Amino acid sequence: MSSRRTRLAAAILVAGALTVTTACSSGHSNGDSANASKAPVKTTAISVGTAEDSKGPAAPEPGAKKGGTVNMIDRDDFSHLDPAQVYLNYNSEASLLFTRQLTGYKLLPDGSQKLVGDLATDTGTTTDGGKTWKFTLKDGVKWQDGAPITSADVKYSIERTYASFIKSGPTYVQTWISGADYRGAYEGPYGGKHLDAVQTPDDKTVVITFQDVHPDANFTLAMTGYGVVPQAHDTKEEYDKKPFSSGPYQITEHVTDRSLDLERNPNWDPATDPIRNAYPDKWHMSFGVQAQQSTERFMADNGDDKNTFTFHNTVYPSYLDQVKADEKLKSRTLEGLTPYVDFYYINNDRIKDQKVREALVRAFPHQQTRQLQGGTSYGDYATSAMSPTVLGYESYDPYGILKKPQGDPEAAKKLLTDANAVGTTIVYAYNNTPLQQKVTEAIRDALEKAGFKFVAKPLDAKTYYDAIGLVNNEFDLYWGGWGADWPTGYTSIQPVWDSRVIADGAPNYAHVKDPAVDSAIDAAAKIADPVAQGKAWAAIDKQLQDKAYSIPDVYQRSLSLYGSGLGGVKFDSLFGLQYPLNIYVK
Amino acid sequence: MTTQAKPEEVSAGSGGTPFLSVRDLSVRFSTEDGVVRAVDSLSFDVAPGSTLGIVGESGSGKSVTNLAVLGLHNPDRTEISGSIKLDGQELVGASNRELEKLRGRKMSMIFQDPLTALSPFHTIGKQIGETFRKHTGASKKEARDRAIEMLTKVGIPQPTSRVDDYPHQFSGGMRQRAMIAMSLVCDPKLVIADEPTTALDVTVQAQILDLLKDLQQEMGTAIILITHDLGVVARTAQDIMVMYAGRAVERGTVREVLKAPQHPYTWGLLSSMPSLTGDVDVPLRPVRGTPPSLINLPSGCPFNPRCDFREQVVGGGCTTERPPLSPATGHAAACHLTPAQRQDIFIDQIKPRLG
Amino acid sequence: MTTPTGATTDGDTSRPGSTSDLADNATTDAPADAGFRGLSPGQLMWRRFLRDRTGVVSACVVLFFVAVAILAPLISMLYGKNPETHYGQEDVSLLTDSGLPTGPNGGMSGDFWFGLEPGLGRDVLTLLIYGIRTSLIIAVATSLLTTVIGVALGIAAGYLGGKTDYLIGRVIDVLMSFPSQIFLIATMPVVTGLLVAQDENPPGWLPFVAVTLVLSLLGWMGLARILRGISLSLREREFIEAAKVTGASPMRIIFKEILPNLWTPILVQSTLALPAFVTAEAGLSYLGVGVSEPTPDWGRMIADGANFLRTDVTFLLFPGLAMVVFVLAFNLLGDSVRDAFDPKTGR
Amino acid sequence: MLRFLVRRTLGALVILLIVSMVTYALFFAIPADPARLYCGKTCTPENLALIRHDMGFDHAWPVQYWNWLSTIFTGGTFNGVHCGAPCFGYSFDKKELVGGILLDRFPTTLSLTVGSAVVFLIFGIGTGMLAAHKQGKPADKIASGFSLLASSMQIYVAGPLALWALCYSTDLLALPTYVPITEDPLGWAGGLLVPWIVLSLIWTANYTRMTRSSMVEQLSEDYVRTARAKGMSGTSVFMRYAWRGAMGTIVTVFGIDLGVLLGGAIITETTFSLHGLGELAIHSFRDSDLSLLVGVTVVAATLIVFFNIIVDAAYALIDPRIRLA
Repeated sequence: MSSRRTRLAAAILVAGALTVTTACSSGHSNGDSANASKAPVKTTAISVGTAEDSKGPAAPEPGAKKGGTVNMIDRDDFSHLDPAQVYLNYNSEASLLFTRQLTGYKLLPDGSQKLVGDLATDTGTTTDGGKTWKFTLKDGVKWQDGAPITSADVKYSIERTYASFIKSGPTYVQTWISGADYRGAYEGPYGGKHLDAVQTPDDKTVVITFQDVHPDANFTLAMTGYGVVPQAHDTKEEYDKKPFSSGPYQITEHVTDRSLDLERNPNWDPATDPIRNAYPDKWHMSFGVQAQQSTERFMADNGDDKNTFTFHNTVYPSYLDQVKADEKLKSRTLEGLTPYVDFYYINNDRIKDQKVREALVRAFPHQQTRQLQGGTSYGDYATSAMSPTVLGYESYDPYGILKKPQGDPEAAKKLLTDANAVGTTIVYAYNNTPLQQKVTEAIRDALEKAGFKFVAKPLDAKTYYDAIGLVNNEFDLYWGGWGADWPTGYTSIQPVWDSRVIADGAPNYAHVKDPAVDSAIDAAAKIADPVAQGKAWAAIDKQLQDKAYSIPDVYQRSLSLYGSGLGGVKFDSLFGLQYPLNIYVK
Repeated sequence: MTTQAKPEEVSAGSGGTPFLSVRDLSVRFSTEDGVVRAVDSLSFDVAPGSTLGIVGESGSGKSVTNLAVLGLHNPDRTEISGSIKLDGQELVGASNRELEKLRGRKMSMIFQDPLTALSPFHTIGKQIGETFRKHTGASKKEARDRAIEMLTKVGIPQPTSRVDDYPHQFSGGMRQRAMIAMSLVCDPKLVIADEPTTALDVTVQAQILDLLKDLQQEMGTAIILITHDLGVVARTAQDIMVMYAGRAVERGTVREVLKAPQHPYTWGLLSSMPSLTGDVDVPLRPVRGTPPSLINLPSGCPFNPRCDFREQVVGGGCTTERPPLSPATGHAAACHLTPAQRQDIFIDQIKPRLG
Repeated sequence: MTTPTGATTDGDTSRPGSTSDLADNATTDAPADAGFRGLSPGQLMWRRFLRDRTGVVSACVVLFFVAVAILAPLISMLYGKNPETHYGQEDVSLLTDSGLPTGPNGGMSGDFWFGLEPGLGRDVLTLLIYGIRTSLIIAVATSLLTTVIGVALGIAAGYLGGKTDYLIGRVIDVLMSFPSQIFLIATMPVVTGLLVAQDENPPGWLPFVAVTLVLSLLGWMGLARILRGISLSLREREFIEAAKVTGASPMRIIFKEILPNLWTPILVQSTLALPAFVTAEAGLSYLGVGVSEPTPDWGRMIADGANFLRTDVTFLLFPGLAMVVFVLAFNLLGDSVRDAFDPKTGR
Repeated sequence: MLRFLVRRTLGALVILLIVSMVTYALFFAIPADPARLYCGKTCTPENLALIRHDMGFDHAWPVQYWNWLSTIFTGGTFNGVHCGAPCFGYSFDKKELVGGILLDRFPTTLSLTVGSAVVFLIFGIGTGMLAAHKQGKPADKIASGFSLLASSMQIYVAGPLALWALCYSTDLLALPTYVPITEDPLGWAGGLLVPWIVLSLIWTANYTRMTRSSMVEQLSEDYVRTARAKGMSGTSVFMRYAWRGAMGTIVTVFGIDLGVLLGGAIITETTFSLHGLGELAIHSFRDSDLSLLVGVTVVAATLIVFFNIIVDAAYALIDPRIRLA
């Protein structure tokens, strides 16, 4: 066991080094642009912690003190608070304050993340390559009413994810236990039936058995979606509005779309928690603040806004230059790479000629579209399907995107001429928003220069994902983003490029049907050795790029501000958001 | 009881000094299109208790004259010269405040269409009483009593309840009665009635005219009756002034003018009017042509473009010289035809048509 | 009467009495008209209009805008720029990394007189010039369409009366009870969907037609109500009775007897409605549901400009001021046309 | 009066039925699947079907409409939340009862409207009367010129310009926000000051123009001349006669405007980032939140219809010629 973890850690070091290298080259490539950020691109690495790492309390933030109220402003209210319903990064980040899982990520001072045991004493053990996982709960973990969190609670929480009212959370564990039609196999705990695959030999031990091997299941279980819910306080649908706390804070009031207030949970024991510092006494979160307003408020830094941060609101694009130029704001600016990769998916059902796809990749105006969306702060030019934040990432740029981010119409035209495909019509579908209309114009310009015939098809914002999600859609090119659910290659590659998941609404928007890729995915998922697994995913990524199945656009970045009265505000590269657990009032 | 309309000195008349005396009155409007000479050197008198009928087509200046008397013209756009004396007091150039005191008390007006001339938002009683309160300082109660008294006087049935009605609840005739009540509420010595019966049924017309006459006799009011209907004048007035293009073209007593009209325009007016006793086979003859522009009056006699007898004028002065109203007193006309020619033409050509 | 951008012709149709003053000129003793006896009403109107200095100046401004719209390609050729080229993206020195013009005042320079649009770096002046086309085409088309609908239904209701009148009256009641802004927004995708199937390529005319249809949908009621009132009173007039007695068909009566009497209110109302449609069209674009890229559009330029308020007000200033001048000139023109037709109202 | 109210209320209900039905029809005419929006990242067909069922989207729209309608009277339970009659449905997007959301948003729109209405009514009518009184004089020309200019400004031009002039470039006034008046009256007024100024400017201009033109029209009425012929003083003629006549028009237009404004001004609220009914309307539309969209629309339509009835009743009080029946 321990040897496996060491190897993983080593692999991650390698990966980290690589990401830093690429990030530098990417920064250099747009150095000629007038105001390009000269700051070195910070990327982070993932590691898996030991039982020792999983012991509380969390590493203190230097200079931090307890007390005070921290404010949070954001555009949207959390769409879900019931852990089983939480999937979005934004909801997960907030849930850190009141929801605990078996495992979790510890943010290290250098910005890297370490998977550690949260409720569990370590990150879980498996003896059969990842089919059966065993977790032991820590002593002293309690609910907000003081009752101990037991293995039965963990089992109940997993069972609960099968219930019919849970519709928006992750489904990995359920399908791994019960197969794709997991709802047919088990209806949830409310009828009194239980799930045999989750065993609780005693109050402290949970044993989960999957149908197949899943070596990175301990990452999966760190998702908020598998956070604990107490049977005694389960209000089913209503639980989504006011969950029962297992973390350092509990909810006092929640007015939908307006505010969420948290106060200390007296029954949370810092000694059990390696992840969470809990410096402020209270949190006051307000919603409905647009990015433009929040940027303005952070820049002004008046009154209560001094003690305010934001999970999700980034600097409004039209203020980017001003924020970057302002020395006073520098100390309150957070910048980092998120786990999200933007793609312009090529519909491989329609564009079957690899040369035409290559021409698309070469012609694509990365620099122009990025400039429209905020420039260097929007992201780094991407050349792969995996983000640099994912374990195993390797830089690979077969089409010279980094050298010519503005597109290479001559090269593209040559490819088209060779393929006898000059004038090929490209139907580009886009989300009909003012910004995307402009992005479309930039793409039109570039593709037409390369010799394509460009047809833009505006889609209503509401129908966008429906329309591009149809397997038999009539578009050739469309934008989509993807972020890994946990930082290994599996969720970075499999949901998007595996031909067997192609379905209406499924994320394989490019409709890649490559048996070689499919079998490589299967093989990679079963590799227990993390270094080897990482290499295998990177190899698949290269396969995808060599065939030019889609156009990677950018690895998204985030640039955000916070108030001057706060300390310990950090960037959480796992979710690409501001990280609440080290925040204190100065 | 005759009222003489004379240009220069006021004839004695039986009533002594005239109550209203207008001398050389000119009214000019400046409009975007030019200066409109609505009334041009007009002179006439109205003796107390008498009735003067002013007759003419639309735009002949009859209404404007009377608005000028009341001072209701828009002072920004109107230029008035000459003299208007009411009971010896000069009104031209009088302040608005002085005019306000006179209007409704010494002189008042009855308008053509009582439906639009009465405020739809106030009760009949309020509108009558308001005038009374303004000029006498009476209390609300007194004003109401006075309104009821006046309504009784003009023959409105159940005046005590109808006093609280709104104009739209009255019939056309009753509205005009109420209007008359309103104009007479302060016992004015001069009432100007501007086509008071035009908007009414013929039967109601007669009632209203009789009412006016009765009240005049009772209260000794002088009346200026503006109309285009010579029948109405014949029935009500003692004197007539025929106006054309802002000037008097003929004046005299009713008898004089109707029996022996001297001006071609008056002939035209008479010919265009049906007569009960006339021969139905004789076609009515409207005055041909249209009234002239008051901005660019035809040179000479303003009526010359429409006049059938222009050629008969010796020397052809019609297009060059504007004829004065002569003689200075008594029955007078403004025409270049000699009195003898006028008489011949009337007797030979016009009279047969009138029946 | 919604907020100024909202529903199309503003609701002054609901004001009582506004119809009556159109008809009763003849009976008043208006000395001003005396000078014009013998001229046709059209000549009268024209002469009165020419004497209205404000009206003539605003007409010139409107004509200027129209001329610019028509001559847009020529102007653009002489000026050497066009609204399609992404100048800022072709020459990287013009825009910063995040797409703002590098020059001061929105990148105003000898090359780009009104500056550059942030992002794509197009030329603001030519965008504005071509934007007039968009505004005018849609506003004029909408005015024409609402006039046709308003005239047809207004006369039908007023002249036919009875059930037709009742039905049209209730339809107008219902439409006037709709919260117009939300309905304009909600009907846009529906109309677009009806015009073009999902899998078809949207033709260039689509946004124009869609916006015109949507604006017309809620824009005809005012005129219809006014015309209904007038036709209702005309129906009782002698000359209509006379025509009926002589056996004229209803169609003939409507076209030969009623319609000629309605030209004045129709012309006045449409002139007043036009600027309202200009602003309504821009309002839709401002909310992001109107005419889309790459067609230049003022409402969208204003919305874009509002995003950069703290950075640079220039992007808002040009389209904003152009819009105000344009609408002001149209409003003044509308007032003058009304006054020329109907001097009694007096301004 | 009672008969009038009963008749008009019944008429209003019919209109509201039609408005809500058209909203439903429109919503389903838009080719979007609202269930998909709530389905999230792992949208399996099973989840989608479950969501459709929960939201009631598995029925044809007339059935859904009927369900919505009957729920108003019977109440219902959504997602475990009980909703007593009158129940206007449940927002699946916000996971709250529509009635509650509307009540929560209404004060913002109300404050925005009432605050500016007070200003524009007083100043608009005042300036308009002044202009009518001084017709043709310099005061009239200045007032008319200003109002013509201001009424040619659009909220989406004047609003951002005001934000720039008053907030961004000078920091004179606070950026628009809504604070309940009960919590902080000063903050309430301060937060709404900029929108009030802009709305008041534009609407004052409209009311100045309207007041002036109807006063001028009234002053040329025969009965005004009669009043002068009776010797009434200029002031009394102006106020008691002309103003009395113009009042009907102004009350009518104001009532209609108020109904429309209270229903939520989308562009205003968007421009100033205020979370009132207008902003709720556009967001419920963008989020495909049907029950909320119908809720906002019906509330807005109700306000319009309600104020129409009020206007007609008020008009009858002002003008005795009008009879209510």
